[in-house]
Amino acid sequence: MSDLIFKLIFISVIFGLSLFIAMYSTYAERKLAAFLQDRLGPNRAGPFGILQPLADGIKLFFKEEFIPKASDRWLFIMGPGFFMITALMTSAVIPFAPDLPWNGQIFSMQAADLNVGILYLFGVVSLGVYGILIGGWASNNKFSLLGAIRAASQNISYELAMGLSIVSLIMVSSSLSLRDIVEQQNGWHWNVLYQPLGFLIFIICAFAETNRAPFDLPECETELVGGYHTEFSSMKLGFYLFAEYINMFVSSAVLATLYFGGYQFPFISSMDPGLTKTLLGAAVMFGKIFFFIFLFIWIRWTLPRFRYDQLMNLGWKVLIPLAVLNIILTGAFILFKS
Amino acid sequence: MQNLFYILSGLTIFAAIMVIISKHPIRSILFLVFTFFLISAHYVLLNAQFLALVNVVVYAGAIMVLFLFVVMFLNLNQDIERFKSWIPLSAAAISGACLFLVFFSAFRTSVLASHENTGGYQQGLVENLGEVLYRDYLFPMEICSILFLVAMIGVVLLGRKERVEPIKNLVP
Amino acid sequence: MDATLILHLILWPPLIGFLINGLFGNSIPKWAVSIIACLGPLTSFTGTVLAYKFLSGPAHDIPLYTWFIVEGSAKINFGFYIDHLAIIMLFVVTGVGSLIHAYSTGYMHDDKGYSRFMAYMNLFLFSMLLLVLGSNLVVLFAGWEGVGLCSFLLIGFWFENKEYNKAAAKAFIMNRIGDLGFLVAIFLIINKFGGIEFTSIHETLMEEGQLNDPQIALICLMLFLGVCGKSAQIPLFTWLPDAMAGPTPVSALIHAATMVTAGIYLIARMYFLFDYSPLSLNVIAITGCITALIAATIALKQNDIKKILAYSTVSQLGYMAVALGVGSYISAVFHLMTHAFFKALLFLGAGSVIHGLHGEQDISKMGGLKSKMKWTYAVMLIGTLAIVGCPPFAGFFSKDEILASVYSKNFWYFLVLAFASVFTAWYMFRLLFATFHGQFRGSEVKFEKVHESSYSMVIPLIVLALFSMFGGFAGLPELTGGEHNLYKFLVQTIAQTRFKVSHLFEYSLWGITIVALISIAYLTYRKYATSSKVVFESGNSLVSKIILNKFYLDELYLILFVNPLKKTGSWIINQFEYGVIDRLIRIPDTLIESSSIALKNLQSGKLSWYLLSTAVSILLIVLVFIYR
Amino acid sequence: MNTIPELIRTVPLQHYLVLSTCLFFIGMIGVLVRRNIIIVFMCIEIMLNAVNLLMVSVSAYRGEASGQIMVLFIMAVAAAEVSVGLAIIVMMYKNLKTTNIDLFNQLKG
Repeated sequence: MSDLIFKLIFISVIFGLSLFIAMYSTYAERKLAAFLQDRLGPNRAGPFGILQPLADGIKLFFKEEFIPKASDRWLFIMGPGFFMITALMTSAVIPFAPDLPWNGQIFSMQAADLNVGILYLFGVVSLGVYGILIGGWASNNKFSLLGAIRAASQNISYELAMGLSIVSLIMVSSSLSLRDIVEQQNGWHWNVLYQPLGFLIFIICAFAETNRAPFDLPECETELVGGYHTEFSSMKLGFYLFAEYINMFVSSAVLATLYFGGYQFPFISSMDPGLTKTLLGAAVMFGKIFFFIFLFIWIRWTLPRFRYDQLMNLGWKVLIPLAVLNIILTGAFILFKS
Repeated sequence: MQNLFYILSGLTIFAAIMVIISKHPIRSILFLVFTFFLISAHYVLLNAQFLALVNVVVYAGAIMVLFLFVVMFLNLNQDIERFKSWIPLSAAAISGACLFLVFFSAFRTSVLASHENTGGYQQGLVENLGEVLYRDYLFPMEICSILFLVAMIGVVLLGRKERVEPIKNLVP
Repeated sequence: MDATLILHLILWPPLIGFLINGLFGNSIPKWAVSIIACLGPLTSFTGTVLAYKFLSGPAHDIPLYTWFIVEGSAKINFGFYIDHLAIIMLFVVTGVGSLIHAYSTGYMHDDKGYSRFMAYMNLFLFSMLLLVLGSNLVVLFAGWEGVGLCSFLLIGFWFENKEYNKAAAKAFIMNRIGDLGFLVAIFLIINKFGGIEFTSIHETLMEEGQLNDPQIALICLMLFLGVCGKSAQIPLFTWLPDAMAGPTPVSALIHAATMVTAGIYLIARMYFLFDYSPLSLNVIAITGCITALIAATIALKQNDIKKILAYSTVSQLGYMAVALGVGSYISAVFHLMTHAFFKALLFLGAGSVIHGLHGEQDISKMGGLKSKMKWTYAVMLIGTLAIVGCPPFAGFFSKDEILASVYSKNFWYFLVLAFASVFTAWYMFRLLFATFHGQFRGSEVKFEKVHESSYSMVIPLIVLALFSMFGGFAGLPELTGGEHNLYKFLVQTIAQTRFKVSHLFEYSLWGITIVALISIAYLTYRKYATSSKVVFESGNSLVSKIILNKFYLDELYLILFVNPLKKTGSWIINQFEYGVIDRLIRIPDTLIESSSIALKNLQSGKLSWYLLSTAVSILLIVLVFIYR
Repeated sequence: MNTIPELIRTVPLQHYLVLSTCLFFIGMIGVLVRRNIIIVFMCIEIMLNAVNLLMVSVSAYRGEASGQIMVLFIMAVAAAEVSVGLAIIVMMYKNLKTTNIDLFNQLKG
């Protein structure tokens, strides 16, 4: 029973943490953008503008709730909700820290240790399209629909390359469970060292999946007004924007888990299991996550946007063949080694 | 555990019925996605976790997105289901119901072999499946890849917009 | 020489000519058609001469192959038989046939169906040869039907004219009636004798034959029914005058010289059978008498030059039938031969007249043609003298022989025939004088256009005239001290005893003949060698009306047979055909139609319908499996 | 995860059979009744999934993996089928400007 209670507590903690990190990602984004563009950024709400995300949230809450007349009401509401849910669901399979022994019980720092965890990740990511499509279509607006379709085709295209890059990773790890994958990377055996090409493909795909620059075509203001969320306002718009940051956080976590050893750090194997090890592991994990979030933001404010055909060409003509090549090379290597 | 099964079953049937009685194609699609989720849940209950996720990825993540795409592209907002006459409808319903009754009664009275489940409950795991797949079903697996290739070429040909210019006689 | 080789030489050339002309006649030039067409009969004639020269001794039986087998009784050969009777017939058929072919090349030259005509003529000749040479009744019957077919084709040669088609159909149907009798006779013969070859019948008859056997009598009467049809005897003769619708060479070849004599030939061929049935012989004789008299009577009043000759032919065939009926077969064959010569001559002469007058056939519109058509006049004169029996022309000897033989058997037959020959003399002189003497009764313009025919027509006429003059010397009577060569020749085949008449009768017959001829010639000359048209118009008396309307025979047939048959037919077609058979046939028709409409609706092209039917069929299959 | 076998002990296989039959016939009636070809197509997917469910349940109850492999193949074929079928539907829509199944009446000789 205590097991179940702990699971509930842990899930709420992860939930809150995701929201919190996402919230402050917006702040970080703006601050970093300001830094990169040599300006101040938010600095009014609280010291260094640290309460700015809260203020934004309150503002969104109190804005006028607007549902276009010709839209499909239920789907219009469902779209952002669905998007939010899929964004939050992903973190369920990510191990954030080593196991914690407490009172003779072992508590897993993972919401669910699925033996097909990677597939779960993949499945949830592929569902992310629905939120965008439903929302864009339900708005009954040409620009929204175009944005939604762009987003959907972009997501589907890059899912393929992503899946193929994960296949080569699975070949190395010979397990689908994220926990196993993390455990295998102890010491310096990070997967990025064995799968550099796979990592490159994966991270590009992660940028595309989260609709971050330089792949933020679905919401490209110059072409499509506001993309699929043109018609959305108030907290529904907030959901869309917020879910993106959650996605960014989850992507960073997945990247860290799959390629950078997760909570593993050097000399961790020499430590006894205990609270210290768990906390230290969690700290390492979040450090890696923050690094990737920083990378996301850094790239956003550094690189220009792709053209749509360039994006499709990159996905279909560069990344997929490269991923296939990677699979072949990995397979050959495994065969050679055995 | 039993109740979970019955709740899931009831939901599944409800969602499936909603698929066929929804007026709007988009609603049908969404209910169908829901149905697939529920079926995936059944798979999880049956300890077929790999298939459950593959079901989500393939059906919900790929096939239904395609449906959604097509419906959105074709912009099928208008209701095309003009009610014609009772005859084909009732004929369809009656024949379907008859067939259902036949099957239902057949299954209800069928005597199934007792559970000689000797292989443990691990057959749904990826390792197990992969072993069987690549040991016993290698050839169908390869055929599947050819099927995909053919389907891909077919779709590309179907979806191509412009007609190929007839090859001009290059030799003067 | 080998008999088989000669047979092939005789039989096949006309068929080859027919095939070439029939298949390619339109694409080869006319002169080639003429040559091919004439080569056939000429080759056959050569073969006949060879056969006469080299085939000595008794008959030659040449079975080529087994045609078919009647289960349990008879094997029927496709076989041929050359004997003395056949050789005489061959001479007549190929000789006269060759001459008429040559004549046709001139007569029909400008017709658009020339090659078709020559092909038909060749086919006819082939059929006739098959008839003459056949070694059994079945091959003979094949030829018999072949000549019937060609007769039909040639009578209806100008098929654009509906009347001609009707005449052709009439001839064909009349012949069918006779052929039915012939067929029944063949079946009866197979049944009775177990064989169909002439020789085998003869042998069987010699061994087991009984006089007055009713079965034999029946066979003979059935055969005679066939003969009536083919040789135009009294119940079935009406087709022959109508058959004059065909081109004149056809009338000459088919309806005077060859085909119509086929019946006479058949009886002469089967004489041994008829000898066993005196009853049927009597029937033949009586029929012949009536035919001869009636046809001659009708001929008295006819104005159409070809019709007169046609009735005269019927009359002469009656003579032959009487000769057969009194058992004087060789006399019949003799008359057959001379008649072929002079009748062909007369027809061809008439054709020449018609040709010269551009299609005019009515003698009441002719007259005075002597000056314009000298050759034609000469040959027609010879022909007329021959047919009326003026000594020493061919007809005199044969007719005299028939009269004498009939007199020796039955006086009444003789009397009828004598009357008939008086009538013959009358209508023949009438024809001659009305055509060639006196003044032309048509317009001047027409007279100007009258011309003599071309050489290709005149030369055959002259040859036939020579035959008509001297053909009779083949059978000189005993009285003259000459030899009856034909009798000596034929008696090897036809075992027949020569009749005996007193010399006094012979002399008186000759005398009466000459006196009668001169007086009739004088009377007719006075009556018809004038320029008046009136004499040709029919009188109003009952007798002349009856004669003019051919004793109302056609009308009688119409009432007795044709109309009842037509009524029955129309009743059947209206009541039975439309009422019963059509409805019966419509039942499957409507069934198929409705079911195909239903089936057609199955394939409506509607996807939903296809899906529904799939579901229903699965349901049915499952039910079948459950409740099996 | 350890509770899963308990389900197999408490729920008889017949119930799964009935469930999948129900799903199958819901799909079938949809195919027969609906006129929108996209919905018809989706109903076919329901039927396929019903069969999949049946296979997985039997496979689980009998402790044999072949049934699940079959399901994998069915999914592969379904994916190919859907891609081709949807392409055909799109082309037909371009030509006929409708997705009403009753107006697709060219399938006849």
